[in-house]
Amino acid sequence: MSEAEFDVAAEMGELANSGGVGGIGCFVGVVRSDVARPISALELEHYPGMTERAIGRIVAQAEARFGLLGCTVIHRVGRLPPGARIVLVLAASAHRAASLEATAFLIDWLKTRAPFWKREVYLDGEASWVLALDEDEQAAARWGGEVGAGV
Amino acid sequence: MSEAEFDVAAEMGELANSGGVGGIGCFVGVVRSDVARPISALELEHYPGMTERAIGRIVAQAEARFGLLGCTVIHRVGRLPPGARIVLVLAASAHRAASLEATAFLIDWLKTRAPFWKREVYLDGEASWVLALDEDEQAAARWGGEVGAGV
Amino acid sequence: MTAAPITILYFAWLRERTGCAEERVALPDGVGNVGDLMAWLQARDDGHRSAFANPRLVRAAVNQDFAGPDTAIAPGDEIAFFPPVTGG
Amino acid sequence: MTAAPITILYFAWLRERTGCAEERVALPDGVGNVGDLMAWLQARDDGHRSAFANPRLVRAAVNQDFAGPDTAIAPGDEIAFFPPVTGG
Repeated sequence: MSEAEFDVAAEMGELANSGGVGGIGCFVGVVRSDVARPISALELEHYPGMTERAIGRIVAQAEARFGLLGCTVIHRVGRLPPGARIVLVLAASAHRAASLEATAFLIDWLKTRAPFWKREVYLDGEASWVLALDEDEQAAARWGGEVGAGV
Repeated sequence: MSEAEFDVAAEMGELANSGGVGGIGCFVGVVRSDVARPISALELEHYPGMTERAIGRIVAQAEARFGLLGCTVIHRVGRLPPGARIVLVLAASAHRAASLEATAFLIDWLKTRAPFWKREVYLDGEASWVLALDEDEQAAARWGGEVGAGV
Repeated sequence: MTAAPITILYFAWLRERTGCAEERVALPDGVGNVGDLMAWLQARDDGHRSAFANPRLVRAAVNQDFAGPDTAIAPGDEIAFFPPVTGG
Repeated sequence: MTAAPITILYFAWLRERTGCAEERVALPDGVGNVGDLMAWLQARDDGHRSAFANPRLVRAAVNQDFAGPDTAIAPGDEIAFFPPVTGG
């Protein structure tokens, strides 16, 4: 968790220096502004304490499942303008397939199993909480395992 | 094609500034040194002219197939030490699934449909051409379409 | 000796509707799990009633692990209520 | 008037075995496609014979497009021979 911008190249360089790395998969999430209703900012709220626990667990699961040689997850919080980078996922492994699958796994799980909430602030000053998408739940479900339970 | 190192952050920044981008998928290939037989360098040969054509075609197919908002492929040639980055693939789209699938597609096709050849130079001075892997051909085949024909 | 209170946290629009980010209360009599607590909270005031009006939209955690309505709660626990997560 | 020659390129270990990166020859009589050309090249010298000894390991391109043994060739064409690619 960080309010500050992250340095993709530096984070990647650290992973590349682990011995045996043949490929690094990466995903960067960007604050998207809808043409139909442009936003002035995206606000990201999280649950301090639980966030770190949840991300730690997701990272450990990815490392075990995909035999990763290294893995980095950085998620920003606070107020971000359109075009800003929200989240960075890096997964290093000996071979490309594992690194790219682990990247997809990590971002799918972050979207559905880490306690973050997005709020869009529109140009006219109105704001609304972003709704969770069924498709995100389905994307996460393809990896199996338990899903964040409803009450 | 380039003999020079590439700047992941700068390339990513350019793509993030395209309007409507919500996610950027990325893969970086790294020169891997086998513990059992360490290398001093990897040499990359290519077919000038055909390489550019092949990559241009692969990029155009990825853009059409995954509705990308932008896409970058940089492949280094020449002599590279262990740990050096060989190839960069970036795919930007409105949503993460397309960006990550396009990244996998691009690297699978680069591995099997672009005229590059790797030669490993070992610490003892011996060298050998890297053999193409059936699993790379299978990875590329899952995207359908024609395969580089044998003679 | 009094039992330790429970801590209740609210995030996103649950925080907005209850008008509260965090509250501490003694574990009410008859409240043994998350579902019981939600029923009890709903009856507190208009803000809480509005927050829990549609329980299908509410997720919970007990001591920072995702929890369901049957998850038991005890004095000293930290219980959080929030909408489905939307990070990444 | 003489017909334009064909250009033949060799990469990786085909270049090493033939001892040649690029050669220009007049399109030989009776050579109409890639397979014909490979058979003709094999008979040239030991280096070419060794390069084409196992045709299953050889890939080809005509005018910078991947080609099979039945791909036609004509004067002026650029034909390349190489092992299966190993980039990425």
